Amino acid sequence: MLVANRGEIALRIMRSCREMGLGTVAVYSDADRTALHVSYADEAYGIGAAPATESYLRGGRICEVALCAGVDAIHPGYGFLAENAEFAEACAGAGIRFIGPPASAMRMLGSKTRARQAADAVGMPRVPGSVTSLRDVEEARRMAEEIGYPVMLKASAGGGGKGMRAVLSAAQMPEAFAAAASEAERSFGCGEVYLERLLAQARHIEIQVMADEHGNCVYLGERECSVQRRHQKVIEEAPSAVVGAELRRRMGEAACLLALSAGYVSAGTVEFLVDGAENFYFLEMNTRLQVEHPVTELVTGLDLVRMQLEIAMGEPLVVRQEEIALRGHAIECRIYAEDPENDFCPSPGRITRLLQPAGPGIREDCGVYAGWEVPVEYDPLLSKLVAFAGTREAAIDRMLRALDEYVISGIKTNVGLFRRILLDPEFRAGRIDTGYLERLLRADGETCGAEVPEEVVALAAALFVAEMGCGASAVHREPGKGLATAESRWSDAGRREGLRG
Amino acid sequence: MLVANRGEIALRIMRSCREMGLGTVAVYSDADRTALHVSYADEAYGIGAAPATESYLRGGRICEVALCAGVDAIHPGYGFLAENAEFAEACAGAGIRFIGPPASAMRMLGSKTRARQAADAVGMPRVPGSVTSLRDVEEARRMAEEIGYPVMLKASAGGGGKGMRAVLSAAQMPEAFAAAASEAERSFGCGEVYLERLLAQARHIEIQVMADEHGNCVYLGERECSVQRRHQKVIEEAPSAVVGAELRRRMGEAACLLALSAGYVSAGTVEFLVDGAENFYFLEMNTRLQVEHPVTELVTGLDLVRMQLEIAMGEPLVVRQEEIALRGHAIECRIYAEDPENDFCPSPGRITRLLQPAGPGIREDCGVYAGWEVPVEYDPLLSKLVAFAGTREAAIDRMLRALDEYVISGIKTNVGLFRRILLDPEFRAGRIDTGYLERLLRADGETCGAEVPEEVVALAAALFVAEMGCGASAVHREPGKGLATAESRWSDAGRREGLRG
Amino acid sequence: MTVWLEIDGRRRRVELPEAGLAPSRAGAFECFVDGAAVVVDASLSRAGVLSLIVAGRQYACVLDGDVVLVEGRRFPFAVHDLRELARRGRATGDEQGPRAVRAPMPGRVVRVLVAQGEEVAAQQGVVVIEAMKMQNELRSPKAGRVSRVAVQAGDAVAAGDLLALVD
Amino acid sequence: MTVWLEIDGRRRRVELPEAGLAPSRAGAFECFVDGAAVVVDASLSRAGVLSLIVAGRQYACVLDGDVVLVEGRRFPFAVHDLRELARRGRATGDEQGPRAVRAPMPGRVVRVLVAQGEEVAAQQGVVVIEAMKMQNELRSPKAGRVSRVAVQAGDAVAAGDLLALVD
Repeated sequence: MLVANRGEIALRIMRSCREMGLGTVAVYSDADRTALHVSYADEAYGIGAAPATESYLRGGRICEVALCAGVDAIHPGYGFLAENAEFAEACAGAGIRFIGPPASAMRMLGSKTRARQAADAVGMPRVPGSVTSLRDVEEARRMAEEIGYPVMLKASAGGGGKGMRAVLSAAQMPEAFAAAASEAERSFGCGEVYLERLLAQARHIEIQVMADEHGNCVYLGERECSVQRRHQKVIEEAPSAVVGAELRRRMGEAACLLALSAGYVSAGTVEFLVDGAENFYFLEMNTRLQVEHPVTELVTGLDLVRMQLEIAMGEPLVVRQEEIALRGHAIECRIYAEDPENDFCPSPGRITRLLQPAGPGIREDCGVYAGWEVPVEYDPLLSKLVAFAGTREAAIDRMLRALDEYVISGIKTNVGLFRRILLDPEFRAGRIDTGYLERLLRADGETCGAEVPEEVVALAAALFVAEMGCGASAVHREPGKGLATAESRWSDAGRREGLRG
Repeated sequence: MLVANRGEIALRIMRSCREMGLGTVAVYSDADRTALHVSYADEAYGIGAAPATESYLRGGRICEVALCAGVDAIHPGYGFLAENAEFAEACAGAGIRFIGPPASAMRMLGSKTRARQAADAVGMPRVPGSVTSLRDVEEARRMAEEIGYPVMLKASAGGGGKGMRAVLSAAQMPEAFAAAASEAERSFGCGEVYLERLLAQARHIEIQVMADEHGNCVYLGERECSVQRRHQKVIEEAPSAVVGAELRRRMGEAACLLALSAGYVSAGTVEFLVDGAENFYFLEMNTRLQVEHPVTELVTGLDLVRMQLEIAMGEPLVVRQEEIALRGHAIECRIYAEDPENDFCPSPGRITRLLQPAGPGIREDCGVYAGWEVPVEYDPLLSKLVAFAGTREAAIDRMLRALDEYVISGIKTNVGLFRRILLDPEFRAGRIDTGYLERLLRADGETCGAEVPEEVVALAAALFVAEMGCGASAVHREPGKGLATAESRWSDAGRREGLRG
Repeated sequence: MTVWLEIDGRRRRVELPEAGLAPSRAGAFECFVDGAAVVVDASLSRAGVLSLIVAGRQYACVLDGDVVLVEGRRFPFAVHDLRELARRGRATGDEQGPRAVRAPMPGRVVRVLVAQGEEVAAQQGVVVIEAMKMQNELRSPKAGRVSRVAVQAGDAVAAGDLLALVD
Repeated sequence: MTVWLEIDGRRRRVELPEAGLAPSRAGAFECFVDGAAVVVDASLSRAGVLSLIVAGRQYACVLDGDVVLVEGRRFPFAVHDLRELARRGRATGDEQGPRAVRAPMPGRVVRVLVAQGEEVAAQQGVVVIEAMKMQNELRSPKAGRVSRVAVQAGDAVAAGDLLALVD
């Protein structure tokens, strides 16, 4: 089994492979030779320079490696080549199984515009907007006038919030169109965009489906993904606080119908917007394993990667729809290397210390380690922290406890942001929609935290300066020599520690 | 909330306290000032010298600390004061809630001999043997003749395998009686022992019960604990491979009946021996939270510590018996600081490196960290590693995967032993009884592991010598200088690293 | 020994015992923060991880570069000697002068949004940088005139590189 | 540079390039194990954690004192120079002499099972030590006569302390 990915998801997939007794092959770019996914694999092959276009996006090179290593299958993870139908075909052509849907289903559902046509064909409600890509900004303007502003421009290929722009008025259209198209081109190698009405106050709720090669398709409940920033999911939950059994059944059955209509196989996610009146509107389908799949695993008790692999071996689904029961509540926080105090600017660099949470109800899918230098070339996702408990409230409190335990030094992370969200009364009441997080951030609230007496902070800092500076602390005992020396020695210690990790 | 314990269980309890918004107070001996449970607490108080008799067993001192810190309740964890009725009474006398059963129930069920009388009173089958403590070795011999050898001597107080001796013939009785009595005296401050028939080929299966103050009592399924060495549990599972719904109901209802007859409150465990014909025999009741409670938490989705705390606040049980459903399979490995290649001799010392497993289905309740010096004074339990998956086979394979990820350097551990057990066909087939592990160890099998070419081992060792020795590796570049220098430098690096952790 | 610190904009003087935190030392000792006595039981469990107990209250502290984390809250701090403080005192007079826009992280310049000589408002976008697949607009720290544009689209930049100067 | 090792009772000579594992070095290099060439891509991700790739196969290696863990298996090793090997050669002649029973860990002596002058069989119990709440019987490494008993019940012992000598 070759895993054509990196970071936490490569590790996640290899873990299930190991448990099933399948040998694992890693591929890595020059920036990733010391990455965790490489040292986890049975075999490992370099595939090129650090930029993804010269390594993880090189489908041809990866197929060559797969053939040379004699693997049976390739798992693409998410991102990179996961929704690239040409790559799936190249694998098939080389006699290697691609873990995912057939290229035909990927073409039909992976393109956002064609997926919207497919949704229309099975009578699934969708957000009003174009069902084909827009030729130019003129067509975009015309279509927007027709359905009414505000509208959302979206990349026809890809996902993950790339190539999306909200357009509130006709005046914003030219710039937004250019930006969305160029970001789509850069991210997916395809600059086509379409548009749809921007639904305010709606929730982003998605259905996980799993289909085998024998025509069986089940839905594994929903995920609530409304907490987003710049159209990127930040927190995901299962189940949603507002989805009852009946709505779940309706959405689930619609999702399965769409998947079956496209001859879909393997794991897939059908994304919906849901309004306050329990109406749901098809958004798009992600034809791959999703970043946030762990929350579904925790409430269903299933291993989605194992199911994908079993399906790829031709086995029928291990569960029938009526056997799938949801239990408890799971929340996932995406820990990113970014600086919430500096407009979420990416913060690559060396992790000097990593104290990770554990204990009851905590799962962490982490792709980094203390001493690892987070490269600048890739997505800044460091880790997915997931809390599971009997109720939503207990899961939130458990996640807060785990976040308190989490220390990542050397780089900036968004850990503090989660604390703020999880303590927010609106979030705790389940009153969230896709605009929730941007509103919270604009509110410019206080970062909460325990009260710490000022003299304790001063003492802690002084003791670190004294103790970390030099083993014998000889210099510090002579106040006459001045503390600049102490400071620089202390910096040295920090650097040494970073190197030793 | 004061936690009158140390190590992983103190941390486990404080985690649930934090999640419930309860402040935590740690107590620590001189050996534990830098222990994890101290730095996790909101408040911390030293209670004496390293030996448990001068710290963690000093109930009076702990009550004083509790009063001084103004806590509402004390959680005793397991071991130490957990089954000490006098301590429970002292807490009550001081107006502090003891998290556990009332002293009266503890006296009735915590003493093994009185518990056997209670079992007889509710008509619960038990292993033949004495229902009172033995006055002397003469009475022991007489009783043993009556029920027939082999017999098992057991401490009337306490648990955890302490003060137990198998006696195969009358000739062994004097030495075994003295050893059991002295170990019981040392471990529990009470040298009384009783005896019962030693059942061969039986399984140790226990029922978790939970009772509130309103007369409700539920059973949370069973745990299979047959994998034991020297009467100490090594691996626990839930559910048992041989317990079906009907046997579970029978054992569960019997356990609840016993608990209710004693006015039991809080978490408790009723231990049984189960023979091949699905007959079960009462062994004893543990009137506390059990080491292996996490496997029950994973298959039931409940938080047993939270339930204990809610019960102590006077709340009724959150679940009714019919709502308790078991899902999947959980296995726990008790990671000990002991050397399996040297007769499981304890291996205290400094942990120089700790690489911990994580990812899907893995929970770790760990009480140590890299840099921590495992003290010689206490139980050598470092961590409880728990794997959860849909089936027993998948859980075993998941645990094997997690054990492969686990690296503990600086001290010896029993991690390799678990690999051997989990790969053993007998264990995988579920054919285990309380004699299983001793048989496996006598079989003197090969430690399994991946084949590693000899030249790779040589290369790895040589590269460590070259790279860890000195930053610039100047010395190594001059073969004339000899490698003794290299070796000592490398040792220095190891020591430095140990100190830096 | 005495350590001079600046935390949250306030200067602090902390007097510690000469002996340091020997691993073998047990129990509490006396320190002075700005002259006021504090009895603390301090223990360094690992390099950069400190447990302080003051009047029974336990504080877990972690060192992260020039920040100390106490109970999960971040407190940036600086160590000073008196000469440096004096230098800083002089330096504050210059804050009305030119201000630099620097790259906060390594990345690639996607667009330059201003031209040399252009007037800009405070917080107006100056340069867009892409790093880790995200575009980030870097803004002018003050209103003024762009006296220099140091990069152009496509340039690779390292953290701290000068992008533009605003007078 | 050349490193002489002893692993699993076998002596090994490993020749490494002079340059060492610079973090910036990419790709594979050639080494010699007992004169045979091996092409290896080696990378030290952290102190004591090494990833080796030989012919595509990846080996995760961790250093634990005088043991190297490769793929979870433990390989004790020793570093030698030729002089030490020579010394060891001479020392082997003494192995028929007195053998010590030493405490493998710190603890307390519970019982002494033999008296000075007593004849013991190989693997016969000599001293019982309690540590971490467990009793452990320490056995004679050989058949012979107890020439010395160095402890008595109740004594505290440190790891490596002499308990008894068997001639």
